[in-house]
Amino acid sequence: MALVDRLGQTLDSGSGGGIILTSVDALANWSRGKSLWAMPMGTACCAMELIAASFNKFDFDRHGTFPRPDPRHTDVMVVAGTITRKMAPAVKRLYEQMADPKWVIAMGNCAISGGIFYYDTYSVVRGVDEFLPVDVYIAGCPPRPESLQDGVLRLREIIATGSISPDRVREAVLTLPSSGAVSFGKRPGEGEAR
Amino acid sequence: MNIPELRDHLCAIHPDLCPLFSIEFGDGVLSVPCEKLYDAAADLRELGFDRLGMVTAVDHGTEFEMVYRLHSRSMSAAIFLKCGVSRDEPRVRSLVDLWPAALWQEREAYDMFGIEFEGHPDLRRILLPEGWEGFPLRKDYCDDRVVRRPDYI
Amino acid sequence: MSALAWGAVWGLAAGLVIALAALIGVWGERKVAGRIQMRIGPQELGPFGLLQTLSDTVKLVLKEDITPRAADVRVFRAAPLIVFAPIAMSFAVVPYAAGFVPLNTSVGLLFFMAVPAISVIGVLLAGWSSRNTYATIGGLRAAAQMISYELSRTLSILPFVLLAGSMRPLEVMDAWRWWWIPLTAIGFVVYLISSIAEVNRGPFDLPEAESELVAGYFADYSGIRWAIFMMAEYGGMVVAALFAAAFFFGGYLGLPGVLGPIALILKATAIVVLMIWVKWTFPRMRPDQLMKTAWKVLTPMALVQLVIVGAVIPWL
Amino acid sequence: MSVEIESRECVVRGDGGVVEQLVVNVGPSHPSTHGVCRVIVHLDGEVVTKAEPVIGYLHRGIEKMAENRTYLQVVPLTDRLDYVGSMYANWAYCRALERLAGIRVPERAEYLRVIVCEMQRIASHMMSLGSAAADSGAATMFIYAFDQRERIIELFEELCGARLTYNYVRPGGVSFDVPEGWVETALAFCRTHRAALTEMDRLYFGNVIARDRLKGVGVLSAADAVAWGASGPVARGSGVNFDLRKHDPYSVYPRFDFDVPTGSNGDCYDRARVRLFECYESCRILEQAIAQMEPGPFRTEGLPRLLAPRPGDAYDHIESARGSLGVYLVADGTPRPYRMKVRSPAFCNLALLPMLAEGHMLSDLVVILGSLDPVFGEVDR
Amino acid sequence: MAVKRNGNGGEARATGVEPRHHEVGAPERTPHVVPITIDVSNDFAGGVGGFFERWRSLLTGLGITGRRALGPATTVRYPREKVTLSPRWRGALRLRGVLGRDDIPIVSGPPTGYNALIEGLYRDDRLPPCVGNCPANVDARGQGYFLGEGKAPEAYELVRERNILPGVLGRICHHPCETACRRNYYDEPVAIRPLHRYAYEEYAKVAKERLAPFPVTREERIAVIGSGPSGLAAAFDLLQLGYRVSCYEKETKPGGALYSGVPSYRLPREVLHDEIDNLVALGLELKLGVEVGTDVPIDYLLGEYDAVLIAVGLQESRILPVPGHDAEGVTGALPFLRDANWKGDAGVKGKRVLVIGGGNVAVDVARCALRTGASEVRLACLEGEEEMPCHPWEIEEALDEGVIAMCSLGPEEVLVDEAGSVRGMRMRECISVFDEAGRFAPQFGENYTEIDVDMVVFSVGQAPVLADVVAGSDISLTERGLLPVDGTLFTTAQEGVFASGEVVTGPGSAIASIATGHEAAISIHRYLRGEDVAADRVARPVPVYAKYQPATLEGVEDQRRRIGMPMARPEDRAKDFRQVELGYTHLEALDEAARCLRCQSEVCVGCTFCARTCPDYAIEVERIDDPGARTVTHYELDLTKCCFCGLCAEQCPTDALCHTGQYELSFFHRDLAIFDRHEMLRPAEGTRATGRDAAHADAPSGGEGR
Repeated sequence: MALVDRLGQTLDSGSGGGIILTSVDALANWSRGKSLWAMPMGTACCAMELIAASFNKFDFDRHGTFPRPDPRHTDVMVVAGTITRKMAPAVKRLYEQMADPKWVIAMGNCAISGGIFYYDTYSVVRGVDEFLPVDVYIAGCPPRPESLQDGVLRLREIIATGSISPDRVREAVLTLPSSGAVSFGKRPGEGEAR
Repeated sequence: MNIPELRDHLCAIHPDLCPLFSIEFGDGVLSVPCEKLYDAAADLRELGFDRLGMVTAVDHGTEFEMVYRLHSRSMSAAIFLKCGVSRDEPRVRSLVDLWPAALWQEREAYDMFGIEFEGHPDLRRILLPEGWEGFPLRKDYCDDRVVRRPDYI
Repeated sequence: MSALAWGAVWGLAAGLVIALAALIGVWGERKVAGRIQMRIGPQELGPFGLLQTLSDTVKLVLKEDITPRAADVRVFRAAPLIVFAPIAMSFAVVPYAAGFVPLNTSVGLLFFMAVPAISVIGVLLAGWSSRNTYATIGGLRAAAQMISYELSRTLSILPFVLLAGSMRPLEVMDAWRWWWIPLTAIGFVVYLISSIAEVNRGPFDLPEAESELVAGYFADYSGIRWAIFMMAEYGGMVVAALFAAAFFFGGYLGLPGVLGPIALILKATAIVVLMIWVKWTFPRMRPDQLMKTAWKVLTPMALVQLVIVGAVIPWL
Repeated sequence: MSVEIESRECVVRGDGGVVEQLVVNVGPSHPSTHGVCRVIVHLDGEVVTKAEPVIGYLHRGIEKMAENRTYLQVVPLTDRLDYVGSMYANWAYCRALERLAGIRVPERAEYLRVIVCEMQRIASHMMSLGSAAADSGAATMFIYAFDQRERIIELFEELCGARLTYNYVRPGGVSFDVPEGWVETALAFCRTHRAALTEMDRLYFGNVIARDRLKGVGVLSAADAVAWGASGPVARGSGVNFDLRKHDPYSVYPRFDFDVPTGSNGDCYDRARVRLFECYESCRILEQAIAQMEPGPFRTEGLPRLLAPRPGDAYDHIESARGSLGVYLVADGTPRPYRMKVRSPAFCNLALLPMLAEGHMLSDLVVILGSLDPVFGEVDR
Repeated sequence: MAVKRNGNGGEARATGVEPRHHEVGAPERTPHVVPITIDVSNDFAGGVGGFFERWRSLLTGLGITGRRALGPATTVRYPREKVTLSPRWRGALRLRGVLGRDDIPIVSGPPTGYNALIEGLYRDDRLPPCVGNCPANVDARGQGYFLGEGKAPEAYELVRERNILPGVLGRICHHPCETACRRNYYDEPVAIRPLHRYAYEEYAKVAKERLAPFPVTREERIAVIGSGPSGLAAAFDLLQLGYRVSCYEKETKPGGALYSGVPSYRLPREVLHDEIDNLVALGLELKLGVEVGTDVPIDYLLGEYDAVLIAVGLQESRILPVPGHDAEGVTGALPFLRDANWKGDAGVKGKRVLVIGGGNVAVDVARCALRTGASEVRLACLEGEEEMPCHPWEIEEALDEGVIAMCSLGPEEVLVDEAGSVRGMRMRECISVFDEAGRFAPQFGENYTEIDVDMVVFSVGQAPVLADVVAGSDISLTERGLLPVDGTLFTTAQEGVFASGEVVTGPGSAIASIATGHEAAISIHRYLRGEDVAADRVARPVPVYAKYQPATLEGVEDQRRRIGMPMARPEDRAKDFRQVELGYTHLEALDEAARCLRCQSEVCVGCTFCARTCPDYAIEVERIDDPGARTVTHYELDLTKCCFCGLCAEQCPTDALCHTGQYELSFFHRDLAIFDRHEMLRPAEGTRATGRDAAHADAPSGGEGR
């Protein structure tokens, strides 16, 4: 990400760079959000729905998302299925092979927490967020393909808060809400003013 | 061939195996002492049990019970072959010479129960990674990483 | 204006054209593949999803450019350009309109045969310098494949040289007659198949065979460098189609003014669609079958074509 | 992508020459390993000299978990064994349990089980054929096959409210009766499915490239198939006429008129095509089963929540899409199984890979692996 | 494609693929199989033909994909359009209601609308099985609710609406409610009947304050002949509707069969009288010792009253016409019981008694015989041990007390001594009782048994005696002495005359008689109001409820178990007519009422069966169990563990837990997927999950196929 990082830094520090940075950010976030190529880390049942999601009935390609088996070419790793202790190093390695910026979707309950394999089993990792930074969790066992598509659309909302300047990465508000829907993409303190 | 016919057939050919034969839950079971396992299996193979369907073990606390499931296509019959193995020194002769199907299945039994198969050409762990400690399907297997379920029914 | 500046302008223009061709090519591929597979394809961005590939490109440009630790850094970084440049150069010898070919050289056809073949070196270097088993195998496969198919492709174009008596593209176009179409039909089949093989597309996509080698020779490339590989692939496909449209189907001939180039582009588009259609219909070949096809089927067929044309020439 | 750095090794050939071999590590995450299988391939040029599968990447300890679940709670676990054909593991488990606990199953439930399992066979074979085709590069064939599978999944969703993990076959019957209009949809599916199968046959199996890719590749002799315990289409592709629906007729299968397709060469082509023809047969069985099914209870009434079969052990098996899938249950009189062992056909079939792949090319390796149709949920359990 | 069949040679079948087949070895033969082989190999031709075939195969492929490309896309344009989910789709779980926030509905209503109420509940799948399986649809769930809250008098009054004698039925009912109780499925049924009794005992303490006569709002007067359960039920309903009701009883004490047929060790007389006194306090006029037909002709009643209900029950026991049946010492069950109940002495002191029959009455006779001093009591019936028609707990108690059961024996001959009295019985072995169609058609074997006894009591059926009742009126009887009655409306051929109870239904249970009384009351009401008796009459639904196998109790906590009924010791109770069952204490009753699962109420009661059944242990439930403040305090679903198997929703007895159609469940944080009680109760809009699917959210599935 060397070039982009340098660009971001230069724009951020230079006078008047802010405006350019904002528009470059907009372009970057637009392109990143709309062409999320998926690394299908399908291990178990959820992989079937992952396949179905890009096939004729659900057609992921409509959203600019399609699976590429090579981690180097992909933006988002969809961890679909149970990750065992034997498998975890491979998953981590594949994640490291992906080029920045990269995101992780934990699809299905096995990937979120071990799901049905949470208790009593000796070989299952209880959630990929033990070793991967997960951005979106999609509950389901397995989730429907639409559910995965919905998750990808949610991921865009996180991507929209990003910036190519290292200092300007906006944090999504990810606290537990007392009621109502989740708020995200809102700067802290912004909501209270009105 | 139904089970009584199978028993008669077996008794006619191998009278020595006859007293070891019993019927449980509609299945023919041949329980042999462990040292005779290989010979009994070879006899059964001669008899027409050409497929080794399953190799597994059960941890009965005091001893392991080896369970082999044999099928015969020509007789349309199936039979359990069982033998008890001591828990301290779980050792049983491998059936790989008779059925290559045992190659992976015995590896699995080794992986899960730690049963040593004598004469197996490649006895390594198969499902668990190399270097795993313990044999998980043993009843006394302990692993700190296991989260126990809540104890209600 | 100095020659260097003129060259730079030409280069930039050519680069833009090729990039545009590649963008539309990728979009077309996704749309056509979508139709074949009973789905829609890109839909969200722009009319009919036309902006989708633009978005993809911007994203790829902004992505991290990974160089594996084990890789031979300089070769690794140079390889995409070595693949792309010859393809871009070959655009220069296509006769686009009456009297217009960017590089009006007397060895145009030879240039078209020879220059794109250089890209095989880039592919080989890319595969080797990645230090990745898949990439190595992919690069080696690519070398074998492209060299084999180069022969049949060259043979399939030779009839035009025979018929026109020249290797200058414009002269060939001037000599072109409609009955060349049936006469060179076998040659077209050979040309089409070898061209597909040249640009490593299905069913000859062994060097990048997704199901075997994950991504083959460019398995370790990411971001912009990988995009250049893809541009080279689609550019190669487009230029092959343009060339076929010009020589096998008469290109711009028969239509006045600007309609001529449009006809050429439409014919080329049809050929590109055919190539995409073929890719999404057939399974991939095995290396030995690939060789067998090249040497045992296509080369003899091209020779038969040559014999036919050679037999016709005395009667002209 | 490879997980571990590749290495080269020198091997002394039989004729005394030394060749440098490339060791390629395929998997555990690779587009053609059908899940998470790792194959360490030793290559001499493009030719595979040794292919060693490394499995267990999806070993989830289901057998151990079953010892800690009540008999009813095990059913959702069996769903996750063979996730391409969840109904089979459901059914095999329930059969073993019913044998152990002496539960009688109403006839309608048996018909419903046959119907869903035959549909599942089609769905599973579609997945298998499609992914095997994709392994050889025919992505479109995968989608056409998957389209058929998707229709079955829609039917299943109508029937049991889930797309993959059905939890449908239960001890003593099934969980739901068919909804209104479902049977008609299923029959209509049978009709369109035959046409789609024929189209797929022409598109893929008629294609010269596919034939060249599949024929003569990974030949398994009938004797080896039996000795290695292969079952299902893998064994039948080698001409071994072994199908539990005929050889150990369970449930209501003896009432149906259907054929067992068997191949003659034992190569990838025959294995794949056996699957294709089994789909025709499944359509036949489906139509007969729907015609014969009579109204009645679909579940044994009055089974308590906690089943506690008497101590003992029982084994029962069914013919799944991958072969004879057996479940061995040991009960000790408590509401939880003492031991559950799943005899997985995919596990036994996969053991053939080193033997089949040797001497073929790397491209063939994925095709052979695809023709064995492993589902790693079931291989690794 | 060709099929080769060995054996019976079916038709060859074409499946659209050109055949190229050859024999594949010898077909393998097995006993079960007709070996059929489809050869699946086909190959290209050799030579030039093969060359063209190869190229053609490529064109075929292009043709197929091209045709598909021109066809329609099968894609669902997802965020804009959505697939129609199956109504059974198992989406995220929700609770419909929860104890502490929502109320348990009480099944209660006026007698005239009660059936429609039940019918409506049944249609909505909201009828609890205990209510549905009770012939009179007593709201046992409401009883459990009130008792659990410590409101015993309310519980009593709720039960009395349909079961006019809760105290009596709380002792003698055969409790079909408990048979159908959902709790059978989990562990043990709720003790509904003992709770009736407990409610009565609590009510008795406050009865004086709560009893007030129903206001008389209507002119018409009604006569009820017979003060048995069905007559009293009809009288109660009619009183409630504002009529004046007179009840005629030929004996000097009311209660009918409850008095003369039920032994007092099961039903203490004071309870019966107390409850009937309560009815009198509500406005019932009792005319004791007046035998209709003898003392008062029925025509007089027809003139005096606006409607007459004949609810006289059965008075006569059948005696099988075997040789020697007229000997001294042979008697029927009813006379025997009447003697035992009225006089306390059935003349069996020191005698050996044989009871023929396997029903509940036979067991009553046997146990009475023990209590009246018989030296040895045997019970002989046709059926085998498993099929005996009496309730298993009855025979069990009888066996405890020393009754000897002899099964699968049919009476052949009564052996008579010279004096003309019984000396024994000759029995014949019975092989099967019912034929294949389930009809009564006993098959006898060739084995005979002789039993030495001094007395034989036949308990093989009863018949009404109506000739006296209807004497001198226009009411006609059938040849067999039965009254022709409409089985659902309880009207007779004579206008203004109705009949109910065992006269109509034949021998049955007390609660079934009560149910007919309620029906008859509706008919009488409609008749008197001049409405069409049959119009819009709701036939009471009789759903088929599962009969559960006994659940295993291993590992089941003590507080989940049914509280055992304290019983008198067998050796004590066999000697006298004191109560065998001793009744619940206050605390026991509270605990037992709390065991009620409030089935089908759509309010989570914290029974924890969802948590117990969840294969992932994703659910946690806690509740406070204080009477009056019983609430589910904690309900937590960890959606990240849930496997959407649907087992929990199927287990839910109240249908409170259900699957919604919600499937878009993306979260930015793992903890957001843990749904607490508040979240579980939230409607689908505004949930934490993304992409709400409102169209299906309020149409939860589940609950089917239980």
